[in-house]
Amino acid sequence: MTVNYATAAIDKTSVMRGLVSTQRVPLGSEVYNRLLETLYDEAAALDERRFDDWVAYLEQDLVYTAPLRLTRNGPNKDRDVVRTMKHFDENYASILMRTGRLSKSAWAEDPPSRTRRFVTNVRIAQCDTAGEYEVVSYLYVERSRFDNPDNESITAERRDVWRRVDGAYKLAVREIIVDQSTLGMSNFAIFL
Amino acid sequence: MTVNYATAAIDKTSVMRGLVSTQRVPLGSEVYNRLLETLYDEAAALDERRFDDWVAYLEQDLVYTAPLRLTRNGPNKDRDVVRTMKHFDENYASILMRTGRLSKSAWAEDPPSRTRRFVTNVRIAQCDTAGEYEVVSYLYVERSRFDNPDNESITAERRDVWRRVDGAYKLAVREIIVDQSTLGMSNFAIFL
Amino acid sequence: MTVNYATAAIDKTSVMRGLVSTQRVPLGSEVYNRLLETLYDEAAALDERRFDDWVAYLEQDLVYTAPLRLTRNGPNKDRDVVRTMKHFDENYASILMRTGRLSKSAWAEDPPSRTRRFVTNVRIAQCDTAGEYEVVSYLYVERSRFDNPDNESITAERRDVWRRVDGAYKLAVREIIVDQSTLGMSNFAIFL
Amino acid sequence: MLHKAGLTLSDGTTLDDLINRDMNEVSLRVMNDKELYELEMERVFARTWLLLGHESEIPKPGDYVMRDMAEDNVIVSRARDGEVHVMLNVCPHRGMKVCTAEAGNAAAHRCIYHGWAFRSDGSFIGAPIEKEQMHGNKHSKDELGLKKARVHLYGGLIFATWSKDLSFEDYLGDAKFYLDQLFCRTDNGLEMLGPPQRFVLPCNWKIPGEQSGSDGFHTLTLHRSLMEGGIMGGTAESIYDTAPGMYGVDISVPQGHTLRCLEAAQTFKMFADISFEGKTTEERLNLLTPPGVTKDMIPQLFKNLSEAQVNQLATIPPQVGGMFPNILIAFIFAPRMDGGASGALSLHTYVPRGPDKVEFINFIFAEKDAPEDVKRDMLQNAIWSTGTSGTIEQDDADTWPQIMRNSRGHMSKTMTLKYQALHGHERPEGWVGGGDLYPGFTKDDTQWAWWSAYYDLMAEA
Amino acid sequence: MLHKAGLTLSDGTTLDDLINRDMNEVSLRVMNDKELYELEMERVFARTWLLLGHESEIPKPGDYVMRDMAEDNVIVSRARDGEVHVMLNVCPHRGMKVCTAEAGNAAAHRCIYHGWAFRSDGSFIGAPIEKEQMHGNKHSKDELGLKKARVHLYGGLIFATWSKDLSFEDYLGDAKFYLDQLFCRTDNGLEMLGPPQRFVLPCNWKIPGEQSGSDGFHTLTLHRSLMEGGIMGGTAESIYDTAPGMYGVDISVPQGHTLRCLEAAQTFKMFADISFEGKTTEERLNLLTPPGVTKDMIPQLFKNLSEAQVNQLATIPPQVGGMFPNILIAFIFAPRMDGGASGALSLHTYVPRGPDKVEFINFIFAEKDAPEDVKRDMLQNAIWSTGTSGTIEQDDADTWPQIMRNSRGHMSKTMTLKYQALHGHERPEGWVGGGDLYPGFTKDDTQWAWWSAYYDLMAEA
Amino acid sequence: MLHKAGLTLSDGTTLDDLINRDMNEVSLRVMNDKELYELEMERVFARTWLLLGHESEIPKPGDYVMRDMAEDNVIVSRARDGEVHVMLNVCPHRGMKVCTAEAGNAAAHRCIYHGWAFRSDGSFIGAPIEKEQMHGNKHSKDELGLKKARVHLYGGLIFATWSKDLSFEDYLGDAKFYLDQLFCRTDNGLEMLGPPQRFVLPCNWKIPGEQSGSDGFHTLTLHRSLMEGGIMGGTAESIYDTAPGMYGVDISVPQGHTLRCLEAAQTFKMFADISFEGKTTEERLNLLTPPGVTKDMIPQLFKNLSEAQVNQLATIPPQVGGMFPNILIAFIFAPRMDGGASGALSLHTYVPRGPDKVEFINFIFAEKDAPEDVKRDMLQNAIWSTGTSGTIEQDDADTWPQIMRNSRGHMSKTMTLKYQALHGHERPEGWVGGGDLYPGFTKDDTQWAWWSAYYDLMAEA
Ligand code: FES
Ligand code: FES
Ligand code: FES
Ligand SMILES: [Fe+3]
Ligand SMILES: [Fe+3]
Ligand SMILES: [Fe+3]
Repeated sequence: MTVNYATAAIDKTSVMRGLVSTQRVPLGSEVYNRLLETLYDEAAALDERRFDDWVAYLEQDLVYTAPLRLTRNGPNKDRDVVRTMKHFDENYASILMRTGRLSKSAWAEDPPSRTRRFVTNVRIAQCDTAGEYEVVSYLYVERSRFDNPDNESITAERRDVWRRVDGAYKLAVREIIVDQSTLGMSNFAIFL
Repeated sequence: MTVNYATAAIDKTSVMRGLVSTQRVPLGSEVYNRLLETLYDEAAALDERRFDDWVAYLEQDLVYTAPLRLTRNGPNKDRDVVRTMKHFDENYASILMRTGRLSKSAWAEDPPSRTRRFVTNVRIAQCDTAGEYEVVSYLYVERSRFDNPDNESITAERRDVWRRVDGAYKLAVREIIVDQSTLGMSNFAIFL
Repeated sequence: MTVNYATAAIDKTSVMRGLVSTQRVPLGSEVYNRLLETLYDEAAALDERRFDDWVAYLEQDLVYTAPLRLTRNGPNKDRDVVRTMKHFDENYASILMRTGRLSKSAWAEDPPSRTRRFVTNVRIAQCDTAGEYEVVSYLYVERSRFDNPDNESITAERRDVWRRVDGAYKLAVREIIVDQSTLGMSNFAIFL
Repeated sequence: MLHKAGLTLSDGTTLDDLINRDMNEVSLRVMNDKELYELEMERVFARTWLLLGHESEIPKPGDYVMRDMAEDNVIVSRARDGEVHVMLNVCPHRGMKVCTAEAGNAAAHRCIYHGWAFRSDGSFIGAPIEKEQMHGNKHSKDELGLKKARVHLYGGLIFATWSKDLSFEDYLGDAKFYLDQLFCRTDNGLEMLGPPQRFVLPCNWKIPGEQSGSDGFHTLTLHRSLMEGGIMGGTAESIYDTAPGMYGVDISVPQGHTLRCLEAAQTFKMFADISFEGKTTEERLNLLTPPGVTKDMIPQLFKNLSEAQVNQLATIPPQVGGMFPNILIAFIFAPRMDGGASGALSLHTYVPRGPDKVEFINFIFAEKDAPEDVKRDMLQNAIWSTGTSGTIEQDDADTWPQIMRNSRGHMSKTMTLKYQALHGHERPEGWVGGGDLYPGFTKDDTQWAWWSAYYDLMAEA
Repeated sequence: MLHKAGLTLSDGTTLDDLINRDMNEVSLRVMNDKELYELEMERVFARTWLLLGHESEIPKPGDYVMRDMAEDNVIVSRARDGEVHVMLNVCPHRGMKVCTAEAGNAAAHRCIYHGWAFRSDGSFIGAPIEKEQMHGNKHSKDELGLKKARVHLYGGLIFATWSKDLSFEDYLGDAKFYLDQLFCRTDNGLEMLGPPQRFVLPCNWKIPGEQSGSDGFHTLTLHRSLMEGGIMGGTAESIYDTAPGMYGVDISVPQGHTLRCLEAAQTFKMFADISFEGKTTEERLNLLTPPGVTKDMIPQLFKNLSEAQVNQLATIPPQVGGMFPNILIAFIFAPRMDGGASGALSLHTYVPRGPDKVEFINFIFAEKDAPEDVKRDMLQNAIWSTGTSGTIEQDDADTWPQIMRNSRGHMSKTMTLKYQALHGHERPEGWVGGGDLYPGFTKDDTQWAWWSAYYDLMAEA
Repeated sequence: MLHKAGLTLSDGTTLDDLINRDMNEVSLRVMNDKELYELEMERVFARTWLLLGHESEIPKPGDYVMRDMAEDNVIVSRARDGEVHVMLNVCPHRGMKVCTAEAGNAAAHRCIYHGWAFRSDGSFIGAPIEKEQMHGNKHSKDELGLKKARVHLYGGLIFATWSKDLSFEDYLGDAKFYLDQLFCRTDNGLEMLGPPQRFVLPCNWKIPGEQSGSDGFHTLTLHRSLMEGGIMGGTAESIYDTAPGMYGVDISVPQGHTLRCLEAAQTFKMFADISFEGKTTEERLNLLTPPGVTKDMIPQLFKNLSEAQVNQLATIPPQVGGMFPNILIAFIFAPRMDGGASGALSLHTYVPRGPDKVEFINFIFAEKDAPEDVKRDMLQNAIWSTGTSGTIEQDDADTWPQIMRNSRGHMSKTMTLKYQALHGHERPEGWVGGGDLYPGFTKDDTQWAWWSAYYDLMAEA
């Protein structure tokens, strides 16, 4: 079968964004607060380039992806998330290889970017599996490189599944839905 | 009478911004949390272009406006909100006509923009009318169109009145105070 | 002795960023909520140019600084915070002179910038001194001047110490860690 | 009288290569050429009259607003003598802006750089420390005032020009007969309801400019939602059959000004069942008052306009159009379902900000004598339809940058804009006004007239 | 046949000043010159064949994707007749984009500005209100279609050109023998796995362009992490001794296409203990199938390729290279530890976006007949190594803009790029394919061939 | 000796059209002209000496900082031999940056693109895989080093130039007598307290440049808050009467360097009641030590300076000024209320970043022998007054871009900057130093001297 993202027929899920589950975890509840705290701590680990700390948040069965966005019009105008192609298509092992690389000769991040990950609009719901939570957050990243006074930046929605594992929360699924069809960022040598 | 926004004399309210009421609703309180949750849900509805869901948040007596900002100096330097002229001057009916248009041939949003509405710095107070809350939020919107790698963006303060209506909160008043005198955004075909 | 920021040897603290204390103040706790509320109120005071209100948040022994960032590579790549040189190096008295200036002929802010300070990712811990709290926040500032449709902006991490003083919180220490080596903002005539 | 030296770009391209007057085609390249742009600043914007605002913005002595004549920043101020002055906001000392606010009131403007001061008529007062004569000894004080532009008020609208000789009458030409019906019809004239909406679009100024030459045809497709909204005759399905608002009389004058006159009665379905046949001018005006005019103001129309002018206003009024080079006129009927006052009065200027940027300035008006509630409705109508959030002009603002994007392509820039559906001048019987007239379906004549005016100015060295 | 008029910039600089063919040096200035860029649009991108996509993207009639030929936006669509057409996305009326989506399916494209409509083959249907003939009377309808480019499909890859005479065969030249082994080896050929990754870099297109001329040497240092990862022979410590992947046969043709053929057996340490000596072609292919090809597809190779081609594919296959002017080929072996299908098939185009910007487009493929799980692995491998987040190409994307930054300096732009480690043509015994061959350590020959092809085109007025 | 070929822009404008030496006027257009900018890179920045930093930044062998000579990125490094070298950060291979950090210590710089390596004196070591000789055979290794600039250390300040012949002495000229008093007065000289503040402003480099030619007059108005702060003589009300800090002796030399010498005793009201009359040099120095100098360091002044120099330093010291083309000197007295060490020592360079951008670099110093607490105060004083957040220079940084904005207007760019309040050379009796002297109220002489130096360089082909 041929993937035909061009026509309306394909990719039923292409419009799916945001929160799916309806069993909402109320903002301000204990679970919500701990998860929000975790998202902040995770962002700090990445912004401070403590990659080992970051990897500690990841589950072994991690699925970490970033689908493409495609500009469409008319009846298909909202079906703009293309999951046949991705900017990231990672699992736990491939993430480890990426962080390992960053500790050696990864010139794309040596010298490192000065990054700032703003996490807002966090919405949480329970998954069908007990102890798993669907966490949707908005992400705005500014990235400063070298002595360039103009930063690169990217905005995205992150659709995560966080899993409660002995007292802490770990990341089992992350889908990063970027907001551009053609990225203004030179590369994704940073994690989102 | 002639509107004379040029001179100091006019527009007594032109300096008014931010929170007015002093009966503060504490951050973390139940009311605060529900309203913040509502603001996040509202942003999601707009970013996901679920306009019917969004309209469901609106009260019939809605007043939805966006005054101009004007660069002034000297003694008038802080009196920079001009309410004699607006970028938006809407009521419930006119909003319905706008959302209705978006479902048909509104080329300005077909193909649609990929938008991301970051809502932060939310501060809440009680209005004199019971069950009404003054909600001030900061809004940062990025907007990506077509295959343009450079987004347009806008920042603003939103001064809302949300009203408690059988268990939920509905928007009765929104004043959008944009932070530019000359907008860098090509149009306001999106809601703020 | 000669300051030699060029070589690896110096400035042991140059990698220090983020939260230091480990006695975490949980997100959602009363202390956390009041401090977050205070940060929002402080941002509003600055964005609305209510400088007297802002000064009221400051302690007499205030230390307010903004170290430089330096692009480094190899083994020193993360040691990029340079505290031998600063963008701000202020105390309570010097801040008062700055706010005093802003009420007179400070052309750099007359006409004033239209600013918006987005405060997110707030993380809090207890300091060793009782009643003092280490508060780390992310700051994104957009600044609009004159009729320029293009804003200037800056991102930074703020590492504060807030002190509980009869019922309220006051700022004792603020270190602003900007994310650029060469600033894209024309000046720091605004407070961060 | 300047001699025709023509125009040749450094790569040898001539004005005739860019604007083919035999084929009525314009090369897309004109939208994206730095060299051509510089020439436009000199030959178009420094030579013609430009709209800057309305005197109701600055009623008191000392009142001023900051505006732009193309990329030249100017102060529009009312001096002690009550006269309106337009002067370059460039300090004769070292080029700083003498005025840093968009609007205000000041007896004098003191430059913040070294303190040179100027009166509200632009004349030089002096530099600090008078005894040191820091303005030097090579110019007398009266040579050191701000550079002044010539000013003309028309219906309260403030026009200015750097031209030394072009009279405003010659600039208006035969368009005056029609424009009077819009700007000069009531005793106290128009009032600007507030400072203009301002926003910047990533396209060359001529993309909105050529459209302002009364492009009526794009309404059917680009503004399709107007029909879908059901305000105008026809529906989404039928618009291509009924083509609402496409029939009327288009007008152009050699100066490049254009107007579309529409029989309001035909335009809006709500009037479809009303016959204007055999009705007097007064009866017609009462049936359908011009936008913003209340019934009790109708006598003012007879007082301020000629019989022929009132008669046209009552029958087939000018509604949209443009004044060369960069003014759009939208004095439109826009009936409201809720019974509020109908119509919107708005003017735009498209101010160049470099070859690839234009500032869209939206001035919104009401008749000064109209009651406050009518003014309030007029404001809401204008904001709803035009400018920043205007449901009509949103679509224009999104379309123009895409044309700009196309003008960058090496092959694309050789493509042409075509104005080949031409009706040709034809005087409807009994028509009083002047200019070239194009009755019937709206076609490309007026836009071509816009390009002809552009050609004439650009061809003059 | 064009005559050689050469090239001289307005400051008197000639092409020979910029490209020194005696010294094999290129002035850094070529990376930052607006005038030169405009000439490139005309002499390079408007004259040669350009890669736009793959027919598997648009299987059904009416399917289309929007792409760019340099800065010219085009619609790549499959018409009713099943043919693929490439047409300029510029409305012949007033220059608006006729198509506003990046992909879709449409029987006709109606311009949203005034409603002119075009068939999926670009031909003009008409303007609204047929009876008013709004397309005018100066052109017949068949003159008003969208501007068409010539199209050629090669292995399903969609190429187009504005050139009237250049045949695709002449464009390929002797590179065909090698490229067939990559694009035309299986019965149903390649399939694009999804829309391309797209991102923009702040550098001139020739910075990635000259690298695409088979710069093998940079792998050792810039892509050092490849070795550190332990996939390739050698380790971080030993790479400068073992120089994994540096030995093979480089190829160039006068058209500027280049390829690097590597003995896979040598490249990856996992094969180090396997000897290919004395094995048959079939045995070799089974030991190390070409990336994306499954064992059961091996018979297809024999069917679709000549014996000489299969033999090379089995022994010393082309793996990376480029097609002039802006295509990079990465059909690479990339063994996986987890036993998944190995290798990645990806093509890039570096599309100019002005003198200082380039769009990096990453097309990712699999063999259409491969099972879904293999396709899935191929996709993951390609994303892991190439494009947006590719651990190899991240480093390229960060390096190129720094070269661009250097090209701005007055002194820096007089520095030169050097291609002075030259091997010279030498035919390995028993080698069948054509072109200039450079066996042994990878040197500068192929990149210089890229510049020679650039020189030839730029020198033609 | 170059012959004067003058300068003519492509539209025929000559240097004399832009800089009117009879009227002492400069066309605002010079601030916004791409062509002129390119010539400045060649005729000004590639010909004169440029300030890059201070040797205290790189005390150890291998220490380096990355700086810019106009738009050319350079490595400033201390080699094994202890010498300071300045070399272009452009790899001779393919133009990549050889060094990617702003500061560090490295025995050798290895380019990350293909691995060419260079010593800390810029000499070429080799390319990876020595046996393959990947640096080619057209240049010997010693021809493949990084492009070197000539270096001169003055008071530890690192200057460099691309000029082959201009000696540093000829560059300084008579300014040396005065500059020694600032840079060479103590035994161990100055120390840079940390890496410079760096920020970019949207204006042409000559807007801060012409101001750096000792524009004293703008202080009264633009820096009005200084008086309001009450540090200087006078108050907000009285400044235009007392004009604090406006009287002294301004100095210029033909090379374009300028200085303002002020009687500190007059400048600050805190000293108003102290008479310097009849006091010895030593007594004066003890009453008011130069900024950053402690009382116990006073003997060092006598040791390092001539009697005439110390005498001036004690009486009417140079405080602010500039060195052509882009250096601002602020060695200012700034008494503190809290008794901390007074004054600030800061130098700026205004580095061009294109016609419409400039990088403001702020170097902050203390006397190396000063105690840590004094250094700490000096740092705070400098940060408080100058650079990023400086309460004085904030206003400059906000003013310059507005002048830039004005330079875009077609009419505005024909306006002129005026330097017509001229005092003319007059030697105060007993004055020892050389140069042109302008005693009394600060006027336009020094800034005109800056433009004259600019004219001289730009006029030389
Ligand atoms: S620039 Fe206006 S006073 Fe000097
Ligand atoms: S531009 Fe396409 S129909 Fe007019
Ligand atoms: S560019 Fe530096 S080694 Fe090739
Ligand atoms: Fe329109
Ligand atoms: Fe590479
Ligand atoms: Fe200053």
